[in-house]
Amino acid sequence: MWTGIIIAVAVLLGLAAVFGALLGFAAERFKVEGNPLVDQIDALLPQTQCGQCGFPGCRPYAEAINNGEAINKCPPGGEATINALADLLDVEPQPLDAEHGAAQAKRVAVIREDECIGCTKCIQACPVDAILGAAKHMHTVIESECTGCDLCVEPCPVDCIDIIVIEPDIRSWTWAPPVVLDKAPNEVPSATDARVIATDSQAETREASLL
Amino acid sequence: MALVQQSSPHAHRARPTSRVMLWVIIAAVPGLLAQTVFFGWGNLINVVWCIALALATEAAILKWRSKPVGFFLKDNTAAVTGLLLGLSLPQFAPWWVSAVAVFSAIVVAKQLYGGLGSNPFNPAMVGYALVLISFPLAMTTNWAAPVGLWQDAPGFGETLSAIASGQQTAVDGWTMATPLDEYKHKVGSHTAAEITIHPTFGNFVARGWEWVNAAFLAGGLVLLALRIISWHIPVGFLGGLVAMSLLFGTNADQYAPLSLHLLAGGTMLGAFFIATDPVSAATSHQGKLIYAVGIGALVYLIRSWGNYPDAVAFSVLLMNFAVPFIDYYTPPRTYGHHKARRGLPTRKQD
Amino acid sequence: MATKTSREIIRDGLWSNNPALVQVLGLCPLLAVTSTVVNALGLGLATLLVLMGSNLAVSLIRNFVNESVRLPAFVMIIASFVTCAELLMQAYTYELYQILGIFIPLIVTNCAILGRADAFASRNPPGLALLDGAMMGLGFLAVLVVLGAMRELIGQGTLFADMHLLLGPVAAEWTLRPFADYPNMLFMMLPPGAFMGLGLLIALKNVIDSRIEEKRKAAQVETVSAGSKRVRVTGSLS
Amino acid sequence: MTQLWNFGGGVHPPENKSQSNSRPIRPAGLPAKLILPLQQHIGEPARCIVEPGQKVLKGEVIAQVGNGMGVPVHAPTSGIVERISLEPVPHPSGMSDTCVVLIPDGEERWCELVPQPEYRKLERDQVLALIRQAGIVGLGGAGFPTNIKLRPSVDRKVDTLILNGAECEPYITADDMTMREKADQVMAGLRIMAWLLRPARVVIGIEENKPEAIAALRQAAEGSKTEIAVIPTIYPSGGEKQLIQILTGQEVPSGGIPADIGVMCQNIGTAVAVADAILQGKPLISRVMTATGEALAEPGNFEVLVGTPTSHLLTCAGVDKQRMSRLVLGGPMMGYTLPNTDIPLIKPSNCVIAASASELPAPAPEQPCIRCGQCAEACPMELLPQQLFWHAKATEFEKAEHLNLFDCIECGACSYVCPSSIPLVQYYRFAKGEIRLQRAEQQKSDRARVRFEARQQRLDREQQEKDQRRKDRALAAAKAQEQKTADAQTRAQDGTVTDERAGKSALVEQALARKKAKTAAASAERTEPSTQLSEEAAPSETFAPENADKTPAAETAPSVEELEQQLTQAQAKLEKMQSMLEDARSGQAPNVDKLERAVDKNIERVRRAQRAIDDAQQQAVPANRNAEPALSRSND
Amino acid sequence: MATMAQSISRSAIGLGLFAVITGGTIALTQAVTKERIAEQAARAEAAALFEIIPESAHSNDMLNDTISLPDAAVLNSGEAPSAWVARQQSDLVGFIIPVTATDGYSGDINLLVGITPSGELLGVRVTGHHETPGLGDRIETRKSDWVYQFNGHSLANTPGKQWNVKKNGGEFDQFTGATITPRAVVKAVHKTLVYVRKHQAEIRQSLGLPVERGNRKQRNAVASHFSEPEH
Amino acid sequence: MTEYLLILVSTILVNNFVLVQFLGLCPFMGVSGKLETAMGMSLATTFVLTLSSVCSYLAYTYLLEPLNLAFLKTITFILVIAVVVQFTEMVVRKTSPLLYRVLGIFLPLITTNCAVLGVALLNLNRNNNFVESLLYGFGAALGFSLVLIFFAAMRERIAVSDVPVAFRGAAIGMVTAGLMALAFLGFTGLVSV
Ligand SMILES: Cc1cc2nc3c(=O)[nH]c(=O)nc-3n(C[C@H](O)[C@H](O)[C@H](O)COP(=O)(O)O)c2cc1C
Ligand SMILES: Cc1cc2nc3c(=O)[nH]c(=O)nc-3n(C[C@H](O)[C@H](O)[C@H](O)COP(=O)(O)O)c2cc1C
Ligand SMILES: Cc1cc2nc3c(=O)[nH]c(=O)nc-3n(C[C@H](O)[C@H](O)[C@H](O)COP(=O)(O)O)c2cc1C
Ligand SMILES: Cc1cc2nc3c(=O)[nH]c(=O)nc-3n(C[C@H](O)[C@H](O)[C@H](O)CO)c2cc1C
Ligand code: SF4
Ligand code: SF4
Ligand code: SF4
Ligand code: SF4
Ligand code: FES
Repeated sequence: MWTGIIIAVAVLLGLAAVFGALLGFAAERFKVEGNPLVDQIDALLPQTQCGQCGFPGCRPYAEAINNGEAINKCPPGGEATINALADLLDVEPQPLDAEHGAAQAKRVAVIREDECIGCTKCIQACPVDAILGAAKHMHTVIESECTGCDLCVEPCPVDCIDIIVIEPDIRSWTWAPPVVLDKAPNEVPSATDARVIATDSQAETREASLL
Repeated sequence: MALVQQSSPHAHRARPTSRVMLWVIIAAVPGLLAQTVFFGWGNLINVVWCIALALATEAAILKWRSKPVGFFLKDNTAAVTGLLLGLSLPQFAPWWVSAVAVFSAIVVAKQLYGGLGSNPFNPAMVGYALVLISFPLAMTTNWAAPVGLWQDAPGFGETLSAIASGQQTAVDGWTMATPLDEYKHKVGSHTAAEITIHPTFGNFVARGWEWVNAAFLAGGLVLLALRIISWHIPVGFLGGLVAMSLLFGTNADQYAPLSLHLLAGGTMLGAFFIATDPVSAATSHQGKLIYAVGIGALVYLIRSWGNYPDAVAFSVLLMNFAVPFIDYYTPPRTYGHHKARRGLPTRKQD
Repeated sequence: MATKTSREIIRDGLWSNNPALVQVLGLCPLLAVTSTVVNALGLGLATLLVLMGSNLAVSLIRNFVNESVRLPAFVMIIASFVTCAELLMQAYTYELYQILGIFIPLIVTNCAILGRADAFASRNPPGLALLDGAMMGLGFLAVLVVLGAMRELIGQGTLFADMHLLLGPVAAEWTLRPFADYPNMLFMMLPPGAFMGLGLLIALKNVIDSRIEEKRKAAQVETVSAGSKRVRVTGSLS
Repeated sequence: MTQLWNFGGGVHPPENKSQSNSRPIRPAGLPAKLILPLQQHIGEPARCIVEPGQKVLKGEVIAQVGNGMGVPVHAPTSGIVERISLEPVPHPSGMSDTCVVLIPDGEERWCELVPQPEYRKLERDQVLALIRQAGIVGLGGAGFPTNIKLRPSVDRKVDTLILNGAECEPYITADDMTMREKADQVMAGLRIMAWLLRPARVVIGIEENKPEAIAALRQAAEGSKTEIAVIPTIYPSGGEKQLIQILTGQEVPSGGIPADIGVMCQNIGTAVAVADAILQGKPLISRVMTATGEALAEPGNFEVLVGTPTSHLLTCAGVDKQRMSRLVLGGPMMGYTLPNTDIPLIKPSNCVIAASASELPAPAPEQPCIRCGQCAEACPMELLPQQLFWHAKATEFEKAEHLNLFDCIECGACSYVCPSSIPLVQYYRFAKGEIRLQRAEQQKSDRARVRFEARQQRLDREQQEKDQRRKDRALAAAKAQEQKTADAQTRAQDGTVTDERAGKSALVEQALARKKAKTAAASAERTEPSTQLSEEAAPSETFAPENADKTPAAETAPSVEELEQQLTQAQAKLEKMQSMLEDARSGQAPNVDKLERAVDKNIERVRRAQRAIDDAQQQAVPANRNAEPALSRSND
Repeated sequence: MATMAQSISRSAIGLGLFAVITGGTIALTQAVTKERIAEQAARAEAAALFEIIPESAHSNDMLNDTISLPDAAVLNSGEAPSAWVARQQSDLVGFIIPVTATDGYSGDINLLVGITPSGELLGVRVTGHHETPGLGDRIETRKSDWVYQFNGHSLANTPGKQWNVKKNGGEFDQFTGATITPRAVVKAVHKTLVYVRKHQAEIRQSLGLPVERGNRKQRNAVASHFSEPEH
Repeated sequence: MTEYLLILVSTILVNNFVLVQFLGLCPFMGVSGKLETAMGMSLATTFVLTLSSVCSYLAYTYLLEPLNLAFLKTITFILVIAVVVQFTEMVVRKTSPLLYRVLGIFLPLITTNCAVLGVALLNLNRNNNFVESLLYGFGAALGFSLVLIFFAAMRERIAVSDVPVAFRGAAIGMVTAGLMALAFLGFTGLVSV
């Protein structure tokens, strides 16, 4: 009986030692560092740099996600970003974490120029250098570069910065998706939904001043 | 006065889904009639029972999912599913076999996936396959013998009570092995001549079955003419079957002859009514051909070497399974492109 | 990782992180051997024992393994437990062992076990690890048995048939036949029935969870305040 | 006989053309006012060059080309500019855009016109400039500036010029009637375009359901090399890409334009407009439009001034308001509904359908797609409409794009045949819009990332430099200190022992003074003294979030602390403002009043913050969170 | 390179250590349970045999009392099949032959056929098959009593034509819906009986019986063929 | 030759590892959310499964059997598999980042894929020789890949359907797998092995 056991142990020991050595060799020989995933995650974040996620900027959050942080903490990105991240990381999308703020419409900062005292505080606060101006001179926001992060609002001593929602105009307008009537009647979204322009499924009618 | 606001187009061709489905039902009538003429009342009773049950089940499940019941019932698709089950189940299948089939077709195969349009598998065939493997006894012994071979032919009332009695097997003498079954079990040990002595083969190909198949073929041609189905699927299906048959030889002592493959069992019903189920079939022309040829080949394969004498249900399900994949790789070539873009969009990598 | 309380471990294993219903792991034995209660119970018990043993062992040695051989080491521990279980079953419930076939040795690759070893036992003290193993094992066992009962009942119209294979002659008479004259629904005994049965169980759990969640929501008022976790990325006020 | 090819797909909707093509083209006359949108074309809006109250002549330019691609807008009649304002314009969104509103004076006084019947003697570029000055855009659909289209880039030679007389949409007969009645003008315009492009082949494609137009054009084209190709009646044979395929067998590459394969396609109406512009010098101020539909007593074609309100045209055609349930601008396949009849008709508008409820009934509600493939059969672009639909509906835009969503020409053939009456085209439009938005956002966020990283680098660099400077200075100071200590020591050694203590305190005092001076000097580098603190704190804070927020404890921490922090911040702000104000006052700076206002505001803010703290302290600890919104409101 | 060597040795030793512990555990368990397992396996194997010839009906160690059969290809039961012999004291009770029916509905059906020395069936059992559950599986005793009807039949009391299912004009019941499976079993059993009659002489010889009844010399069983079945 | 072909047909279709034999289900359910990943997983599994089938065969035939250590087979096989997997992962990671992106992340999952150990054990049960072991492993992997890829494509479609909430995710996946298994029952009897 004991010889059997000893043979068994010896064989297994031999195998294990060989395999262990192999793995030890490989661990050393094929060592790699770095992770390209962070870049991919970062590319999906909106780069608003607003810190609402609880991280100082998008990249730190990207790194945190790579280390297992939840993906639902970026309000500016909203659902679209969460879905994109979920897709990339192959996890279930979660609803936006309300503790970090709610998803908002696209916004920009506007400086009320006659009130601006030229203190340059906002310039220092803007993470993307979207504010132009020199000391003691009126400042302006470059609208196309502003991410709407509202970090400049707080530091302004005279509160002359407004964050305004970008209203769609005729040139930025896009079609809304049709409304589908396959829910029970009480679940049908109301036809007065602002995004609904016209649908085939629900002939929405508008008052018209005829002639 | 208010003006209607709507996105284009403002004109629509008037052939709604419900009408399409109605046409499918109408086109199946010749086949049903032929079945009734050649195999008695069984199919008719089954069809009525299955349709009623299908509608009731669909209504119940829609209610449970809090969907508008009337709106969806009116599309007639549940009726088509019930109809096709009724047409394909054995004539003397006990009522509960049909019920299980209808229930699994409507609930499991259709509504669990979101109802009309979303089901990846053909509901009727799911129901059929499920009862076939669940109740092999009831599903293999209840085929009616063709009219003329009945000893003591059952009338409508007797058929109805046989079905309603719920017995797993019908009265001996009313039933008979189907030609495919018979051939399958004797081929190899018997010669073709010996096999076809059996009365189920009749004088031509397969007594009764040949006419039923012809009737379904006729109905299918109507659907083709109405452009409710496109030619790719029936042609692919039958083409695949014929090609396999020619490939493996026409020696009737070894393999069932082509005529039997084409005119017995559910071949025509399958080719024109079942494989063509638009929801679970492939999308593009090329995809449809691949899908249908696959079904035809599998039918031959399983009929010749597998355990199941008629393989339409399994073949259809197997190819349904491949459909999403086929669809990814057979998009049509779009105007202005050199070749079709196959597969998935590659993720943008920067 | 914050250590979990035993309460959480119990709840996790049995319900909220159930290996079969939530993690959807260990599916092969789960589906393959659940055609009857007795098979399910047999494999479930074996898995439970192995899980407890391996969790305990891994937790004990958790500070001594080096990274490159971690996985093989864990796997070896599990494999040794499994082999012991296999040998014991062969010795004491031979018929059952034959029915369960290769799924006994395949406990080794039950992802749930290695998963627990790696995710929990290797980071927690032995006591908790043992508890976790027990709870995960019980959760798995429970699903196995429920699925087994469901399939046995629908598939062949019996419950607790052939229990003597596991529990000895006393159990030979335990078979229940709730329906007289039941036409066996073979589908349930075959692979498709296994998949669908589990699908049904998972859906059932979802339904229950959402009910509980609704109740909880109704009882609880919203306390998070939007945006409370913001961090400044630039500048500061002074 | 011209060789014809087929294109895939296509549908045969009922034509409904006889209602409007049985009457000759009638003038629609002068409406009470004309509304002229500044943008009636693809490109940038034109720049308005008139003022309210200004009198303008017929044909006078009232808006010049803006800074992008575009064409001018002309006054369609003489009159007075009433206002320049946002008015609803013909657009699927039903939104408003800037328009010039013109009140006609009824005199119809033309400005001076310069006909160029001898255009062949001019440079090509001159002729193109005339076309542009005449405000001509494509009248067949998109409204693309014709002069740009007629000047293909050097590497693309146009071999085939196609005149699109297909008019495949039901109801519309504007081109049909134009061809019948103005065949000579059509040919004249075609000749001008042919002269500009020098194509090897000139074809006019006309659907076979317009025999009169075919006859008229055949007659007018007698003797020229122009081919009159009679093409089968199938929608959308008039689509540029389809027509090109029918007439040449070639396909316009995806994402490209017809010029890429040496083809150009122009509309009948465009040809007439070109002829008028060159031969008579008339700008594009009116066009032929079809007014049809069951709600009209006398449907037909009208010569309509650009900017005419729809109501005017409808009145001309004898509208029965009660019967009208839907007003479509364009054809029933591609047109869009108008919300009211005030909306003006513009250059690319070719048809108004005042439909009764039975004529264009509301479709059944959308049902699920049954993948029947009818749509794919109908699609002239050979797309997979149902797949596009599934992806668009599921907002899987990447996949929709992969299946060539952007090749869809929105012809509506798929929706037309769909048995489940799915508004497919709307889904595609939605998806296209979203994709464009996403692209724009992606671009913007990429830019933001670059800017953010650049800023971080800059800050780091500055910080390093500053650190370096400080180190240098510290080093220097230390050296000096050493020197001093050494000096002091030597002095102490030299001096009396009683002096030692005094010497030491003197040293300390000196050091303090130096430090003060240094701080002052450093802050002088910046605009204001206290900035330095924040500046120096910034980098460390940038990556170390306020620890109170990071630790779990912060979640439960009483918000009184936060409030206090807010208060100190507000106080700090206030102090700073006050000091700035004093500075400004002493310096007689111009922004004194601004600063006064700011100081007042900050005093108020401090008070509010104080109040909020008091409130918060009174309440129980859990309630503190609720105080927070009040505070953030106080920031307004 | 030092790290490499270190890494190698560390891993090797670490894994080796585990190997010793785990290997030891397994080997120990195996050593402890070995005998019981062998016994269990043997008993399981024997269960079917004992159903045909119960333990009360014989006294020898039937499992180890086997004879090899001549020319057994007809039985399709493996390369060198051997039959188990049951004896009560010195009387020969019967022997059990493993047989395979190849023409089942799907795949082979493995049978054990027990025969008395006089060629009468002691019993038939199915040990393995792939027939359709619910249809063909009624050849199992767990599912139906069908196989018991063979008991007592012999070539003598059942003429050749009767060795078929009733449907084909034979003696034996088929079951509803499945004729192929029972026919295959009946055929195989019949074939076995025919085989035994044909090879009577050899079998008697290897049983240690005189070709002419009389010589009852005991012979040691040929036990070596029996091997533990793979699981 | 036909014999080998039959092994392939049998393992790919008739006795499909996933749908009929219940092996490798965890990755089958877990990595089938996206077609792209499913393809990566298939490649990785095919490689490992074939390799470890052969390696285990060799280890058993030339080590365990001669030494009469059959009872060590489970632990030996799993050790072989773990090492093959881990070694492959390390090598791929280092040498081909591209390949690693496609397969790398799936490799660790394969250790706990029952199919891999299952193949090793079934090779013994079936007394497969070397070539048969190779083919058996390869066929099993092909069968696994086939259903995994089809299943992934199907799940992408299901993901956009209006599935009742309780069934979203794993539950409907199970039902679908069940229906697929139902379809695969059609192959029974095709090859009697
Ligand atoms: C966005 C856009 C860009 C275009 N760019 C050019 C161009 O560069 N050169 C050109 O000759 N035509 C150009 N075209 C005109 C098209 O080739 C086409 O003739 C015109 O859009 C009329 O098409 P439709 O009415 O069928 O939509 C452009 C059209 C669009 C919509
Ligand atoms: C579906 C579809 C149908 C069209 N039908 C016509 C038509 O019947 N007649 C026409 O002149 N243009 C039609 N167009 C517009 C042409 O594609 C093309 O833009 C026009 O002929 C170019 O000429 P233009 O630049 O002079 O407008 C259609 C466009 C689409 C997308
Ligand atoms: C799915 C299926 C499974 C079957 N399984 C069996 C079986 O296990 N055994 C059998 O004898 N016949 C089986 N059959 C064959 C049929 O029941 C066949 O009709 C019958 O055996 C012929 O018998 P008959 O001569 O009594 O009609 C099966 C048939 C089907 C369709
Ligand atoms: C040509 C055609 C064939 C059909 N075939 C089937 C079928 O085989 N099985 C079925 O359940 N429904 C069939 N239907 C009905 C319908 O498509 C089916 O119920 C959907 O699969 C339900 O989502 C068919 C419909 C059409 C138009
Ligand atoms: S919340 Fe979003 S946008 Fe703001 S910093 Fe975090 S990741 Fe960037
Ligand atoms: S201007 Fe203000 S809102 Fe805009 S990006 Fe800069 S800090 Fe953010
Ligand atoms: S026509 Fe409509 S129902 Fe048919 S496939 Fe296209 S979108 Fe679906
Ligand atoms: S609208 Fe687009 S998808 Fe539909 S038929 Fe026209 S081109 Fe095809
Ligand atoms: S249990 Fe088989 S792969 Fe997980």
